Amino acid sequence: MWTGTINFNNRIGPQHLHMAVRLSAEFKDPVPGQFVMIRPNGGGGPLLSRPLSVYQYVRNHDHVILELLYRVVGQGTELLSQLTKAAEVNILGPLGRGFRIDKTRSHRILLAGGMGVAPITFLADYLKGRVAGKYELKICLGAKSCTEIVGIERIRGMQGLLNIATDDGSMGSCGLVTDLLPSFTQGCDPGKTMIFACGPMAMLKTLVEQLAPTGIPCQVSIEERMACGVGACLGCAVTVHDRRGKRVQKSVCKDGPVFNIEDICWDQIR
Amino acid sequence: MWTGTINFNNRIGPQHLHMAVRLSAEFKDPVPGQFVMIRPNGGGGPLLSRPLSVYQYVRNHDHVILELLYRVVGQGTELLSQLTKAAEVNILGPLGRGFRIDKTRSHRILLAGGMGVAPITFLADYLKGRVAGKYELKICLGAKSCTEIVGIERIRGMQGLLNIATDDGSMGSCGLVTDLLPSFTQGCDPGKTMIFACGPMAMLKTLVEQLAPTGIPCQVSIEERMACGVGACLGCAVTVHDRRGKRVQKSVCKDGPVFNIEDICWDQIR
Amino acid sequence: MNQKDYNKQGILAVEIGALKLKNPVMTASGTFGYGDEYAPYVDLNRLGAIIVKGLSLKPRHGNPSPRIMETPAGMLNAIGLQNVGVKSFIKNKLPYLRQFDTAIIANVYGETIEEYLRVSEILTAAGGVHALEINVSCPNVKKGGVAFGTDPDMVAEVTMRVKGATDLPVIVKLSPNVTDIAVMAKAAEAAGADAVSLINTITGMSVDVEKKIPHLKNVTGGLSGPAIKPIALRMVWQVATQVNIPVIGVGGIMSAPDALEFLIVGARAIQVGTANFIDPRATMNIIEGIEAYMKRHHVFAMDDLVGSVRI
Amino acid sequence: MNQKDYNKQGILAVEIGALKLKNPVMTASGTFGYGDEYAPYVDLNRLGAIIVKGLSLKPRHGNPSPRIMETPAGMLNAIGLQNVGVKSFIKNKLPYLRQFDTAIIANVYGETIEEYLRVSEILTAAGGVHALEINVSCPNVKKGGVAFGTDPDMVAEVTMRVKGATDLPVIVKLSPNVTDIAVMAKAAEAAGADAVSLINTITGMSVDVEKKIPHLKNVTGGLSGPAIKPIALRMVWQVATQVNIPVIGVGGIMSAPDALEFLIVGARAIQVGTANFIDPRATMNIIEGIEAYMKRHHVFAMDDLVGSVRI
Ligand SMILES: Cc1cc2nc3c(=O)[nH]c(=O)nc-3n(C[C@H](O)[C@H](O)[C@H](O)COP(=O)(O)OP(=O)(O)OC[C@H]3O[C@@H](n4cnc5c(N)ncnc54)[C@H](O)[C@@H]3O)c2cc1C
Ligand SMILES: Cc1cc2nc3c(=O)[nH]c(=O)nc-3n(C[C@H](O)[C@H](O)[C@H](O)COP(=O)(O)OP(=O)(O)OC[C@H]3O[C@@H](n4cnc5c(N)ncnc54)[C@H](O)[C@@H]3O)c2cc1C
Ligand SMILES: Cc1cc2nc3c(=O)[nH]c(=O)nc-3n(C[C@H](O)[C@H](O)[C@H](O)COP(=O)(O)O)c2cc1C
Ligand SMILES: Cc1cc2nc3c(=O)[nH]c(=O)nc-3n(C[C@H](O)[C@H](O)[C@H](O)COP(=O)(O)O)c2cc1C
Ligand code: FES
Ligand code: FES
Repeated sequence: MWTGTINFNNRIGPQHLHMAVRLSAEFKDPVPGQFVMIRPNGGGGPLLSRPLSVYQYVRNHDHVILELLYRVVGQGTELLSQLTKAAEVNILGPLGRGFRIDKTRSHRILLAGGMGVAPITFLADYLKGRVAGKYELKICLGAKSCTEIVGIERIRGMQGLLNIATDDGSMGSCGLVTDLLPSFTQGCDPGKTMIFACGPMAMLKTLVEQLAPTGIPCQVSIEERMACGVGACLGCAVTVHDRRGKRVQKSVCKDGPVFNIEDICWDQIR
Repeated sequence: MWTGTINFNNRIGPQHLHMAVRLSAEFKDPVPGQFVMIRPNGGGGPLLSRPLSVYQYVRNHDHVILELLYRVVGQGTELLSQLTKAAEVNILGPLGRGFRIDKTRSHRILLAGGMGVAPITFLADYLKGRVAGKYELKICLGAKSCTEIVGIERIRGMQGLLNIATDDGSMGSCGLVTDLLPSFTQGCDPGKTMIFACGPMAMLKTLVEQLAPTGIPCQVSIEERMACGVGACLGCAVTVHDRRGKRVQKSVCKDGPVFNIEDICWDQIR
Repeated sequence: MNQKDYNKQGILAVEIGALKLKNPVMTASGTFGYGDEYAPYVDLNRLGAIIVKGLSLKPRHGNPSPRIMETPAGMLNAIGLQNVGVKSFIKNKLPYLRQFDTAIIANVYGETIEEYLRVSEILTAAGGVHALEINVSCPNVKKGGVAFGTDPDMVAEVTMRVKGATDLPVIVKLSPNVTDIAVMAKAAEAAGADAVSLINTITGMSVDVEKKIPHLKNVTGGLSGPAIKPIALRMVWQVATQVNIPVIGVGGIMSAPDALEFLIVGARAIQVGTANFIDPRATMNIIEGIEAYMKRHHVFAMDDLVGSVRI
Repeated sequence: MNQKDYNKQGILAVEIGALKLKNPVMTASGTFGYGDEYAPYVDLNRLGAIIVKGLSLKPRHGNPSPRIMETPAGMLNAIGLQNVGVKSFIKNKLPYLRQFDTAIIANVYGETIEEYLRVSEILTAAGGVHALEINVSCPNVKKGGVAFGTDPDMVAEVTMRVKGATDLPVIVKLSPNVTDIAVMAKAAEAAGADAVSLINTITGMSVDVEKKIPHLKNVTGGLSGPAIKPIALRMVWQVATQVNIPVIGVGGIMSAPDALEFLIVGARAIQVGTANFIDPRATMNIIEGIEAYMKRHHVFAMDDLVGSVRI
């Protein structure tokens, strides 16, 4: 459990904020897909911390800066949004298993719906730093409307990589982010491709259907309500097929949040 | 229920704060001894509002300024202490029955122990405005130590009226505020004198014993845990003798907080 | 409220047996005094019903102070049923309440079945009271209270005898301090209750660790407020699925969404208790919030909302 | 912990029957996994005892998600006793726990009395477990659980039979979803229990009003956290004044003052549950806080603290 200090906590969309937290240098380096449990320091407000993905991360000589991108949806995120510079937050993390990067798969397609942009942007940044010509990277972002396309400043720099879809066509192409996928997967070598996706369950379920016939592997980051974030409460269960095809319970917080898309028992997800 | 805006909320002692709240001009004028129920606006923190006495009150053309003086003793006052300028508070009030001023009693002795200084200062100010030579006013303040003698700037102006006692002798005379009393009551005419007191129960109980043989009337402002502040929950009961000497239950919030010292059944108070 | 007015009412109108209310929002007994305390803040005419503080045959002093203590998201109270007594209520409080176009429900408390009967008879004879709520569940009164509320036979007997003594609709208010509250509800139903209301407070305790004494002079008190809402909601759901008479939901309702949870699991009306202390206008906000929700969801009758949960 | 170490311990040392603990702070079953999850944050050697997640004979999948929901100052859970099964626990989890100088208590769950017996026997035979906590109270498992916990005869029978099958100290963990928890405690005591622990979670419910469905897939869940503390404290006080075996207090303990309330009303030890989720170091802070309090109050033995409330 760490106490961090808010560096900034800026509104960047109708309900969206971008927070930077300064933490002790002892904070471990997170990998893309990992998350933290966060709440305002000092009580009041909800009991439990809230899970938020790492959006950006910078290590300096005597401290680290952790950036988060979040949407206000309820009391927990509302209270976070009210914090101002110098306010303190409690942070547990980095937690969970992030995206696994297979060097032999040189064609990488990143797909983010809604707030999935947070971990996907971190991943894009991370992969870009390691691209060096021989890897191919495509990023697809989707949201309801242009005002909800947030936090893309950093990936905007990645010329030519970024593709946007909005439900109302107010930015990029009109439609769902999953509609963008076929043009990138068409003719690709499933053995050399990996898709990384994060977004609402409906989007992920569409992806399941889209990818089934293609044989392209995909890692998805999923969400579930969490209490502990470390695997102790078993509150965030997801049913997956184990290696022998048996259905077993896994904890999203500890065994995930990133899973192979084909391991998840999608019929169990409401 | 009013929403007020913090004008200032300054630390003035080790645990003491002075808060000014700007309220709608529709807020009714309080009399000394009345109180408000207050809590930070927007939830989080304790469920119930906290009772605080009016310390000062100014009516301007389009708004009023309500001032409070309080000591941080638990979670409720702690959260109030963290509010900064422009923060909002919920206020119910003015509530209760304040001190009753009898024009025929020209000799007035005000006694405050600890945070009793808040209503007693308001009363002093109020009486001073109406003094005009023919009334005599004495104010006695007591606290543990000089650092806890707070909020007296306004009465300091009342030259010669103010007497201070501290438990450790670090300011004024050494001892309890009730020790100051005999020098002011000695030889006074009980029929022309009125004592107004507010402070911890131990102080008020001492007062009961001191005054019993003198026949000097006294009004005391007492404290009890409150939920509603308006007489609806019956949570703040105090046993008093009614006019026929029968023991009846009264609500501190509605029938008080100011009572005649001889009406209260002190044996019922823990 | 007379039938004409009732018919003029909008989508919030609801019937609790013979009791017709303009909306399902009542004030819970003991949290709204005798109505006058909150009149400066609330338009009493807009309430579905006012339930007054529990009335006994003789005036009661209640418990010594301290009587209340705050707890996480809740409060403990051990008022001990302080009240003016039924006769003084009729003389000094009821005339004021009668002015309003709102159902007046008297909460009845007795230490013996005979006392319940007498209070009910006196209230019925007085006129101007629209229903009786029989409190078989006050956990703070040492004699009688708890035993009544935790024994289905006693609940049945009180209900039956009070029904025989009044022609007013009888609501039986149940205690949550039992293994299976549905058993109590069914006992009340079988004995002729027109409705049940639940829950009363849950017995709790709190200790001052510095002084090593209980915060309440009475040692234990009744827990109310948001803390108990999940328990109250579960009990209301259990009872609503097991009885056929109307169920009135109480416990931790602070806002319209809270009230809607109770209505959706099967409560035909709800009571607002502790919330009044925190915001005297809570009932008004809840009434407005329920109406706004119904319109947003295109639900135009309470019957279509009540019990609409999909399990 | 061996006797030598115990004797070296300070003022916090406490005995629960034959079980000797260096301090009265345990982790509550189901809130601390199998110990390893919190090892990065907590020095497991400093805990009085670790109580592991409830174990059944066969592995259990538990309930479908969503399994948890936050409520005011509390949370609902319907994990449904997901666990690896007693055999896998012994093979894969116990060796890790054995390294620590801390009492290991296995929480036992069965759908039948025979299952309780088998699990208890297997754990006893395995070695390295210092006591059994018999969960007769899990409200989320539809078969068995509730019936066991609300029927004193069943509680007595399970206790007696488990006592016959093990030489380990047996703690019976009681359900709060009953009219009189002291009746259950006395049944356990009479049947030979070495201690009772209380309370397990209180059954609650929460509804998504927009979707009109319960937030938990299981419909109801167990309420834990600060919201239930006043209820747990009252029950612990009731039981502690009515039985002679040690009482272990559980329910909403977040801080040292909370823990002290339980000790002062008569709990000989306490368990920390939901608080672990909010701050993994909660147990450490509580241990330090109790010690500081005792020194400040010049209390130098747990025996002088336990039950020191003045009523
Ligand atoms: C591993 C992980 C990473 C996440 N990363 C981000 C992120 O980077 N940015 C971001 O904006 N959000 C992220 N979320 C979602 C975020 O945790 C929830 O929006 C937040 O917990 C809501 O809290 P609240 O109190 O504001 O809302 P609540 O009042 O608790 O709930 C409001 C709504 O949000 C839903 N919700 C609540 N908690 C969760 C949850 N844990 N998972 C999914 N839905 C939930 C509820 O069902 C409800 O519809 C992440 C969730 C997980 C599990
Ligand atoms: C009519 C009235 C006027 C008051 N005016 C002032 C004032 O002007 N300035 C000021 O500093 N304080 C005043 N008080 C006391 C103030 O209300 C309490 O200090 C405050 O409610 C404590 O809240 P908390 O959450 O910080 O502490 P809590 O955690 O609730 O309690 C901390 C300690 O304060 C005591 N306490 C709590 N509530 C009350 C209460 N209502 N009355 C007496 N003791 C209490 C508790 O017993 C405990 O020892 C007044 C009280 C009343 C009834
Ligand atoms: C201060 C107080 C006094 C109460 N007095 C009574 C009473 O006289 N009769 C009764 O049936 N219930 C009484 N109750 C219980 C409430 O009517 C209600 O059932 C309970 O508080 C739960 O609702 P809430 O959480 O909305 O407060 C009282 C509750 C409180 C807090
Ligand atoms: C997520 C979760 C899982 C639990 N699992 C168990 C269990 O397996 N066996 C058991 O006896 N109690 C279980 N409990 C109950 C706790 O041990 C404890 O009795 C209860 O949560 C009250 O304490 P608290 O308020 O400190 O959490 C569980 C509680 C929670 C919150
Ligand atoms: S949140 Fe506790 S196990 Fe995942
Ligand atoms: S605080 Fe409710 S009656 Fe006084």
